[in-house]
Formats: sequence, C-alpha cells, structure tokens
Amino acid sequence: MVNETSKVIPIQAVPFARSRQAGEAQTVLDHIVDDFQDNPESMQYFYDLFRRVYCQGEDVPHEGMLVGTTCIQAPEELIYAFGATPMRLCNGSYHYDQKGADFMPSKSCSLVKATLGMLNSELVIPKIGRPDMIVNPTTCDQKKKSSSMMSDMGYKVYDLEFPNVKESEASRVYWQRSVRQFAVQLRELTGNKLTRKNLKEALNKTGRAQAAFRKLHNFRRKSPSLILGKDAFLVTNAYFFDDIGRWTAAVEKLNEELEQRDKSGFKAVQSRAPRVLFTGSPPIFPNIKLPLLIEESGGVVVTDETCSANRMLYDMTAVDEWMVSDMVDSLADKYLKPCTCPIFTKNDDRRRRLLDLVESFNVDGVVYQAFAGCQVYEMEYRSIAEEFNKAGIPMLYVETDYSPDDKGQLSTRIEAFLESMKNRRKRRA
Amino acid sequence: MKYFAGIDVGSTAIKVAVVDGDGQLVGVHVTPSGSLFHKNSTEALNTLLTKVGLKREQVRYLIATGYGRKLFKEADDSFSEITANAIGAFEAGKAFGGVRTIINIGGQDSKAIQIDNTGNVVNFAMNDKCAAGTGRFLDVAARNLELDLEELGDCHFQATAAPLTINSTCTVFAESEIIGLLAKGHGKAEIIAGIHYSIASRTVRLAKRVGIEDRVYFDGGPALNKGLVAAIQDELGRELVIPEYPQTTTAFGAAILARSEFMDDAEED
Amino acid sequence: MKNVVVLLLFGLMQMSVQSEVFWLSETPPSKKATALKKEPVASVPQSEHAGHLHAQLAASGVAASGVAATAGGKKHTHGGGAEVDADGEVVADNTHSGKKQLWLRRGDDARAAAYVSGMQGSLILLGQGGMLPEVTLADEKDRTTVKLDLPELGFYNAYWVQRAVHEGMLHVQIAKAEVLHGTCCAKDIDEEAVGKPIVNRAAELELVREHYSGEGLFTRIVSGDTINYTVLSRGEPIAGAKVTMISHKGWRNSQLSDAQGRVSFTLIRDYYPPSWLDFKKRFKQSYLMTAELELPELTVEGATYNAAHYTATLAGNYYPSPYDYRSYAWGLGIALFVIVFGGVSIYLYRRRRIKPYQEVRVDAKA
Amino acid sequence: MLRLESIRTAVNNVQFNRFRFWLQLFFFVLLVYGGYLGIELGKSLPTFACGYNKEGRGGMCYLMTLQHQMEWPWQKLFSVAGLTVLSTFGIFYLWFIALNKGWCGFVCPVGTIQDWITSLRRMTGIRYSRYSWGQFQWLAQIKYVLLALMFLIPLAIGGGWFQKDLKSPFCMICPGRTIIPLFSADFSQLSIDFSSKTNMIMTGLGLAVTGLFFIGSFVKKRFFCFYCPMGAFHYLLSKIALLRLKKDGSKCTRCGDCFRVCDQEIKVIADDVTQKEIMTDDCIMCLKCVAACPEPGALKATFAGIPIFASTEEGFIKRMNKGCSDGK
Repeated sequence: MVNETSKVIPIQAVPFARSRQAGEAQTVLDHIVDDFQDNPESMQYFYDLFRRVYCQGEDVPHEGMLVGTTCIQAPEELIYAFGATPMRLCNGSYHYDQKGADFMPSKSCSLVKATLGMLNSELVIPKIGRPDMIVNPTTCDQKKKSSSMMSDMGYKVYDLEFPNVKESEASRVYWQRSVRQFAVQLRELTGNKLTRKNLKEALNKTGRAQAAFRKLHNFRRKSPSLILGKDAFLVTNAYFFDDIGRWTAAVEKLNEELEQRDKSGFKAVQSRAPRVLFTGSPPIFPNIKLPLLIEESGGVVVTDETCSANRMLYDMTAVDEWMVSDMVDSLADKYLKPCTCPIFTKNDDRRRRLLDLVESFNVDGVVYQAFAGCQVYEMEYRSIAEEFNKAGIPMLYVETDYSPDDKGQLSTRIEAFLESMKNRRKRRA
Repeated sequence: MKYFAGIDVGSTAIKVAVVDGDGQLVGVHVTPSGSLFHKNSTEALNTLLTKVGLKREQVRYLIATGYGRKLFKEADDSFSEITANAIGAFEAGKAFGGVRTIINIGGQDSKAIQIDNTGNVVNFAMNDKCAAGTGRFLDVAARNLELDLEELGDCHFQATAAPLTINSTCTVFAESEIIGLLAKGHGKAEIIAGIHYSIASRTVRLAKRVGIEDRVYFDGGPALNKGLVAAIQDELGRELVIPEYPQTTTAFGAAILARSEFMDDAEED
Repeated sequence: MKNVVVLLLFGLMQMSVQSEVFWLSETPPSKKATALKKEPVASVPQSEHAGHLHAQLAASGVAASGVAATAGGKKHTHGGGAEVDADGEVVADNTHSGKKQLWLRRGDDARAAAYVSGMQGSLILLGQGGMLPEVTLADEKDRTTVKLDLPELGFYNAYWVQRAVHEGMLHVQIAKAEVLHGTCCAKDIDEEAVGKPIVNRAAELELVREHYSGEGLFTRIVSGDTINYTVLSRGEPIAGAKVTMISHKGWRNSQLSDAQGRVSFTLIRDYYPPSWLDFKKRFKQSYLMTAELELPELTVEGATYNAAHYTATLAGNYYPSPYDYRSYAWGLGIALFVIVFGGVSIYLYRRRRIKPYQEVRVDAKA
Repeated sequence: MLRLESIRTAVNNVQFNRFRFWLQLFFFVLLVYGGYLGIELGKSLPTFACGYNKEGRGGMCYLMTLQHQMEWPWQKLFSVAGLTVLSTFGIFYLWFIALNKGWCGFVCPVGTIQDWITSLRRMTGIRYSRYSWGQFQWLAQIKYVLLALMFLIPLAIGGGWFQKDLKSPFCMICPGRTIIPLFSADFSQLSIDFSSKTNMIMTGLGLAVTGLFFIGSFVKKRFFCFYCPMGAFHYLLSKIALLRLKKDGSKCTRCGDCFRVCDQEIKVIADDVTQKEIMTDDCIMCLKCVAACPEPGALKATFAGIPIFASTEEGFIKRMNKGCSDGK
C-alpha cells in the first residue's frame, strides 16, 4: 500500500508532437493555412517545412559545423565560405519565452527571453542540434548581456564587436577590423582557409537569395496586392534555418507564381483593403500574432521594415575588387552602413527608409510593434511618430509580447485603426 | 419609411438602438448580457421593435458592435466599438455644439478617443490588461458597500469629510482595502467618493494620452453615476457633455453607421 | 731643291690664297672684335663682272635636291630662351622676322675671322621664286654689311662673288649665305615644300646643304649632327672637289666630294665650358664650309686663263647637342630612386600596421 | 515607347566595367596615336593629350597652351593679341561642357594608364591603400595650390620676374610629359636638363613625380587624379556642364556601395542625401558609383537633362554576380 502512493508516477515522455511547443506552433500554422483562402500553391513548401520542423520536431540538417547567430549583423557569407552553416537562433515561441523568463528580468524583450529559453532547454525547436559556436554581435543591450548567460549554459560564444555610431569613419574602420577578427576566429574554429573562390561562392549564394527576395519585395508593390503579408513573413522566417539553396529555389518558384497572378489580374485581397507597413520588433514564427491580426480584420501587410524580413535580406554587397581583403571589407560595410536597426545613436536612415517604403508601396497606415521591455524600439517610437505626423500617415503603436492574452484587446484596436484608414481613404477618394 | 438598427453586445449589458431614415433616434433598449449572448441579443432587438411598433423587415440594415459583434450572426456588418462610439458621440454631441474628445467607461474597459471635426477617429487609447477604472470596479465597490449602482451617485454627495484615497489600483486588492476602511469606521460616502476620484484620475490620465480638446463627451454605463461625473469634471477641470442615454451611445453610433453603409451601398449599385 | 721651293711657294700661295677666303656671316661683330682694314687686293672691277654674271642666270628655280634623310629628323623644338653668342651676350632671336643682316668676313677662322670693311659690290639674292632685286654692300661703323628684307617665309640664298686674276690665273671667290625667314607656328604653309634648299645654277661652284627630312621653317643644327653637302658647279655635281669644315673652335676637316658630288661631315662638339654651371644650352656657334676647285684650261666669255681657282664658302650656326646637357642616367636614376624608396616605405608601413594597436607607453613624464 | 524602355533597361544593365575599359582604350588610341592617323583635335583639349608627344598626339592638352599664352609679355597678353587667349579658352570650354569631368573618367590617357596599373595590381592580389578622412581633407587642397601656381608662374614670367626656363611649370612636373611620349617611342623627356639650375630642378621634380606616379597609382586607385589641377579647373567651370551626376536622396539607403567602389574615395556621395547635384571637385565622373548602386533610380547620370545611365536592381545584380562561378 505504501509503495503505491510513494511510487512517484514518472512523467512519461510526451511524444513531441503533442507537447506544448508543438501545440503553439500548430495553432498558428493552422490559422495561417486554413483561415485564409487561396494561398499560393508554392507556399506549400514553406507550410510543410514549418509543419515538419516546428510541429513534428524533425531535425534540421546542416553540413560542416553549425554556427548559431543571434542577429542579422553576423556576416553569413563568411560562415558559408568557411564551410560551416549559419543558423539564426532568434526564437518566437511563447513556450520558450516563459522558460527564458527565469534568466531575464520580468519587463524585458521576449525575443531574447525565448532565445535563452530555447538554448537552455534540452529539446531545441527548430531541432538544429547543438551549435559549435554562437556568434553574438554586440548590438542591443539585452542580447549583449545574454552572451555571458549563453556561455554559462556551456555554449562557445564569440562576441562580435559592433559599433553603435554608424556615421563616423572610426566606427566603420572598427567594424571592418572586428569582421576581419571574426574571419580569423572562424578559421581557428573550422580549420579551413578563406580563399577567393569559396568566398565568391558564398557571396553568390546569398546574392541569389537576396535577388529572389527583392523580386518578391517588388511584387508586393502591386495594389491590390498579390500575396498576403503573413505568407511573406513565413518565407523570410524560413530563411533562419532552411538550406539556402532550397530556400532560394522555393522563393523563385513563388515569384513565378506571383508573376502569373499579376498577369491574370488575381487579387489576394479586395481593393479596398488598407495597405499596412509593419515595422518595429521582428515577428518570428510562431509569434506572427500581430500581422495575422491585421490581415484577419481585413488589412494587408504590403511591406515591412523589420530584421526578420526586409532588413535581413534587402541590402546587397557591392564588391569593387574580387580579392579576399576587399570582399571581406565590402561585407563589413554591407552589414553596417545601410542597417536601420534602432541600436544606433541616430535613426535618420530608418526614417528615410520608412518614408520611402510608404511612398513606393502607397501605404495607408503603419503598425509599429515594440516588444514590452525593448527600450530601443520604444524610445525610437517618438521620432518615427513625429516623422509620420508630418507626412500625414496614421500610425498605430502596439506594445506587446509573445503572450496571446492581449489578442482580444489588440484585435479591437487594430480593427478600429483599419476602419479609420478606410474612412480616410473613402473621404480622400 | 426605412429604419436602421445598431446593437452593442457589451460584456455586461446589450444595448440596442433604432434610427429612422433621416438619422433621428426612434428608441433604445438595454438588457443585461447574461451568458447566452445570441439569444439575449435577438430578444432585446425584438422587444425594442415591439416597443416602438416596428416590424423586423422595416429594419433594412443592422450593424453589430461591442465584444460579441462577431458572435451575433444576424447582423449585416460589424464595426469595432471604438468607431461606433466615435460616430455616436459625434452625432449626439452636435446638439451640445460639437464634441472632439470622448471618454467611455464600459463594463470591462475604458477608452479615450479623439476625433476630428468630421467624426473620424484621429487617435485612441484603451486601458491595457487590467480592469482597474472600469464599470466592474464600481460593481465590486457597490457590492461591498451593500449599495445599488443607482444609489452610488447620491451617496457621493453625502460625504462630509475629504474623500479617502484608495491607493491600490487593482480591482481585487481594492476590495480588501474597502473592507479594511469600513472596519476602521470610515463613512460609506467618503469611501465611495475616494473610489470615484481614483477612477477619475486613471481615466483623465488615459485621456491625456490621446490629447484633450474642447467639449469632452462622457458615456457608458457609469456615466449615469452623478458622483463619478462630478469627480471626473473636478479632475479634468472641464465641463463634461453627458447624453440623455449615455449607455446606448455606441449602439446609436452603430445605427447611424448602418444607415450610412446602407446609403453607400444604395449609391454603389 | 728648286722643286721644293716651288712646292713651298705653291703651298704658300695656296696658304695665302686660302687665307684669302671671304664669307658671309649672320653673326654680328661683337663690340670687342677689331675691324680689319681693307687690304688692297688686285681685283677685277667688281661691278662689271658681276653684272655680266647676272644675264646668265637662267631661271634657277628651286632644285629639288632629293635630299636623303639625315640623322634624326629634327622637327623644331619649341625655341624660347635667349640665344647666347660666344661672348655671352644675348643674341637677338631674329629667325622670326624677315629683316636679316649679313657681314662680310675674311679668314678661315669661324669665330675670329675679321670683319672686312670698305668692300663694294652687291649681293645676288635668290628666293624660292627665283631672283630677287640685288642688294648692295655698304659700310656701317666701318664694317661691310648688307641688310636684307625677305618678303615671304622660306629659305633664301645670298651670293657675293669676287673675281680676281693673278698672273693669268682666275681666282673666283663665291661667298654664299643661306638665310631663313622662318616662323615657329606656320599656319597654313606647306613646311616641307618651303624647306627645300635652293640651287643657283649660275654659280661656278656652290655648296648646298642637304636639309633634314621634314625640315620646316625652324631649322636647328646641333653639334654631333652629320650634315651632308653637295658640291655643284652650275647646278651639276662635281666630284673630287676639296671641301673643308671649320668648327667654332677652329677644328677643321677636309674631304673630297664623291662621284655624286656629296660629302658628309659630323659636327664635332667643341663647346666645353669650365664647369657644368656655365653651360649655356642655347650657345650659338658658327661653322664655316669652304670648297675649292682647280680647273686647268678655261675660257670664260672669250677670256682664257691658264688655270682657274674657285673658292666657295657657306657659313652656318649650330648649338650644343641636347645630349651634352641632358642626362638620362640622372633622370632615370631619380625616378627609380623614388620608386624603390616609395615602394619599400609603403611595404614597411603596411607591415607595421599589421600589429593592431600602437603600444601605449605611460611613464613618469606622462 | 516600349522601344525606348527596352533600350534604357539594356543600357542600365550593361556590364559597365567592360564597357568603360574599351571606351578608355579607344580614347587612349585616339589621343596618343591620333597624330599618325592625321587626327588633329586642336590645342585646347580639356584632357592630358600631352603636347610633348609631338607626332602621335591627336590633339593638345589645353594646359600647355594656357601656360604658353600666360608667358606672353604683359603688353602682348593684355593687348588685342590677348583675345586669342579668350578664343582658345572658349574652345576649351565648349569641349569641356560636353563631357564635364567625364573627360577625366573616360578620356584622359594618364587616367587610363592609372586604371591599367590598378588592374595590374589586382592581378597580383595586392591590397590597395586608402587615405584616412583627415588626410583626404587636407590632401584635397593640393590641386588648388597647383592650379594657382600654374597661373601665377607663367604670369610672372610674362611680367619679367621669373626667367624663361620656368616656362610651362606644370607641364614640367606632370607625369603625362614623361609617360605619354613613351607610347610613341620618344624617350627624350626622361632626362634631366642640366643646362640651367631651374631646368635641372624642374626636370628633376618632373621625374620624381613620375616615379611617385608609378608607385602611387600602383597602391592607390587614380592616385594622380586627386592632385590634378585640370580636375580643379574643371570643377570651377562645371556649373553649366551637360553631363551631370544626380542623386535622389529619398531612394538612397546610405549603404555606402558607391563610396566602396569610388576610386577617389569621395564620402559625400554616400553620406549626403539632400543634394541633387552630387559631383564634387574630386569626382572624375567614371560613373562606377551608378553601376554599383542597388537602389533603382537613386543615382543617375544625365546628359542635358536626359537620363543616360541610371542605377537599377537587375543591373546591379548582374554586375555584382559577375564574379561568381555560374555567372548567372
């Protein structure tokens, strides 16, 4: 009798497919796929990819060493050139957000909490295996501070020193030097040599990927739009972990399908749907909550200015002399100069970029997402709001995090925002 | 004669309003929501129609708003309560010489909306996840003080001493604080006045976020409570415009929207 | 013994006769040079004979002398810079103007030949288009000189002829001067055609300088050049004529003209200033060419002589050769030095930069 | 209109570096060997068709004529004869207006030689050097000093203060004088003229600059163009030139690609998003920046207002992927 009660019932290993993370990813993916009609067929590749990786927990293959990166500022081309595979570790699942909460203060960026949570748990989704090195550019404060926590977890962390003043010549030279040091570090890690050939191939790999993204980016200028924002976010989120060759081929197939849609005059949304520019903290699968809310209540996210999509893939490297020394420096410049990340002291580039996007995509309104606790985006909200007031463009500021509990309230606010844009457009028309 | 109806399926009460062809209010009706949203809503609509002697077919366009707007299938269209409230306040405010800022304290949320001179929403703010400063806060307080909601207003004016400060903002903690104050022998009036002032200060802070412009319109259920109105006017330092039926402004706005949507569709086809 | 005396006498005769060489020079008499008085020379009255000579002058026309290209075709180097004569005075640069002045000098020393004075007679002037009105000699500051005014651009020849008879032997002195009315930037003139030398068919003996290929209106002869001459008599080349070149310092070299009457000399360098500092790159030096021809029996317009001795002279100027004052070794040396020095310093600079940070020292003084 | 569009996209997507190489070669042959083909473009070309290359030159660099005219004695210079100075300047100005500083980027033989030396360096894989921003600013003033001297010294000669040996001072120190004649086998300029101290110093300086020119342009792209008074002279006259370099600040993401490929390392082109006319005094209008700009319409070269070469996305992708194996 006694051993009956004292026998502790072991927690059977719940098969992953029914675990909470899978559940969360499952609901979001189903919502993306089922609640919207006529998704492009070539999106099926991405839906299957996410279902396999996020819902069934299939492991993600990589050849050579695995180098995890926590920010877009880590030069991928160098990692590819040394034969390793870069994978972005930023995580968007609420499950890991709660797990990471015991590392971070309560009011801090959910993205960093989720990343730390994911790295600390044994079952890492997406199942990319244990990164041989994590490259942590010293961009925003919370990512900077999380590097020591990551090394406490036993990972080999390399701090890539990134300047915070973009305009000065000193910071440019400083960043070029730290990228060169990063190349030396990669050589020690992988033991391979950086040659002109393999660096050129790496540049070409990402070059083709960026060219494909740009084509998609240009297709989204069409009004009425050909593809919904949630699909575009899914595509760019797949870039985090998917094999770059397959990803590029899939995006090129998607571009062809959009080409037919464009010719056949297909409309993904009715022409009255308000066109929204999404900016601020990056929506990372499964936290595509805000874009989905916008598109559920009749809006369409035509373009974005976030580091999980546009900012990551838009700018391309220009090389003057195809020699290793010049290619590495061009790479460094490509990551620093055009970047519109809020961690810099001045954000004129971001403002001009937003205004240019508004003008070239004829956007009706802007949704500005800031994760609770992400001071850089919150502090930059004022200057961006001023700029948009001057330009007469309505902007909705949403401070949210990964938890779904403010969905109800957010949907009301978004719906009201979309309706005010519809009125504005009706009166203007 | 064509009629148009707007139904505001709120968390605590369902409000229905019917408007005639040229936008004049015909009649309103308020019933508690209860749990069966759908049944109660259709029932409320029918009782209002019989009250004003109209048949269902005469209502050519019906718009639902409020929390349950998506659940009420019968409506022709649905709008968020912010837009509906803005239109309703704009129309109702014309009688008082034009309204630019709207404060709405509903059952579960409190909103501050700023509109331009054509009734279009310029900026709005809502209380985030917590119910402090909403109608529910008053219900809890009334229950603790064994008073009815209607009596709260008069009780506020019977206060002799200065209103007590209720420092905990959260509805749940406020309850224990009220009981503590009662035990200390403070008068009910002073406690009620304190509650009113705490709601008022929170609401004014919310209004400040959207910017306050002249003629502030105050609606929603708690607007019936004279004491709360006085407290807000004191905090705001400005006269408040209180409509005849403050609870049904959003429903009235939805009806007006129904009429203009109907007119637009008529123009289109 | 007698033959020796005769030979000696004959040599002396030659000698004296040789020293009797007259030539026309463009270099003005310098202030210091003394004027050589006119020595009575038994000479046939000049005018009569000279006049006689004119009638014979057929239309000489410009003889295309078919000059073969000589060493280094010298298109003019852009002049500029004052030309300096032997005594260091600045010589007026007169190639550009049509006004020329010639002096008659005697003696076979190109530099110190004396300026004759008191000579009469006139000069025959031959231009591209043929005869030009004669110009008479005149004395100016007791030096026989003549002023020419050349109408168009191009080369002109001035001839001064002196005939004398000694014991039945005809001595004919023909002093020729090739004068250029040139310009440095000829606009629409075909420089090639104008630059051809002019031949005087009437002259018994004449030295014609072969012009360089492409020699335009701005000729510049430098020491070290090889100059070819053709000895002509009445337009026909003469073989076996003795031609002597006398350089500025007096170096002389004689040759006999070959079958086509051609003879070629190399102007040697004789300008060695004490230190390189005093080197004047536009030091104007003059040289003298004399040609002699002996003819045994000869009848000229009825008058027969038992022998005739013709002497033709032609003077010219030359400058130090660029190779004397230009040093390629130094030039390339400097360029190479800068390249090597610059290259090495850049290499060292780059090596030093590989050490990432300069070492910062802090000591008591900091 | 479709024809124009297809021509325009074809031009914008050209393999620009290859196109510019052949254009430079053409102009090089025209100006250095034109004389042998009977081409004579006159004596006031706004580029270094060196006058010392006597037979071969297809035209003469205006600076030589200018200095020669400035050396006239003042009575002559400021007399009626001075009008020829104005007329030659007029011809120079007409030539210049056509291509603005494109003369430096495409036509100038000395520039072309420097580009060849740069491609030689690229083959050997040696890195190029850069000026730091501080050095850039004060070195950029040298060309104005040279320009001033190029006017003042000849005027002083004309006024009788300086002696004639100092004639055409800039030509004496210009690398064109010693290098361009080499191309028609005339080595006479490679010597030091000991005939006078001034000549010795000037020709010595000339050859030192030639040495500097070779090592300079080996490690620094377009080394000499940064100090060239002709470029400074052009800039002062470039207000009404036809060929223009325009920038649309709103399209620019300040990615710095134009600054990266700029041989003259001009920062203003990448950082300035307000100016419309973006050509600075150091610019040589080689238009490499337009070729390297990924933003469509951000940078464009216009001739008399008509855009002739604009930055496009697919043009950029085609040019920047040329380095890769499959060349797509």
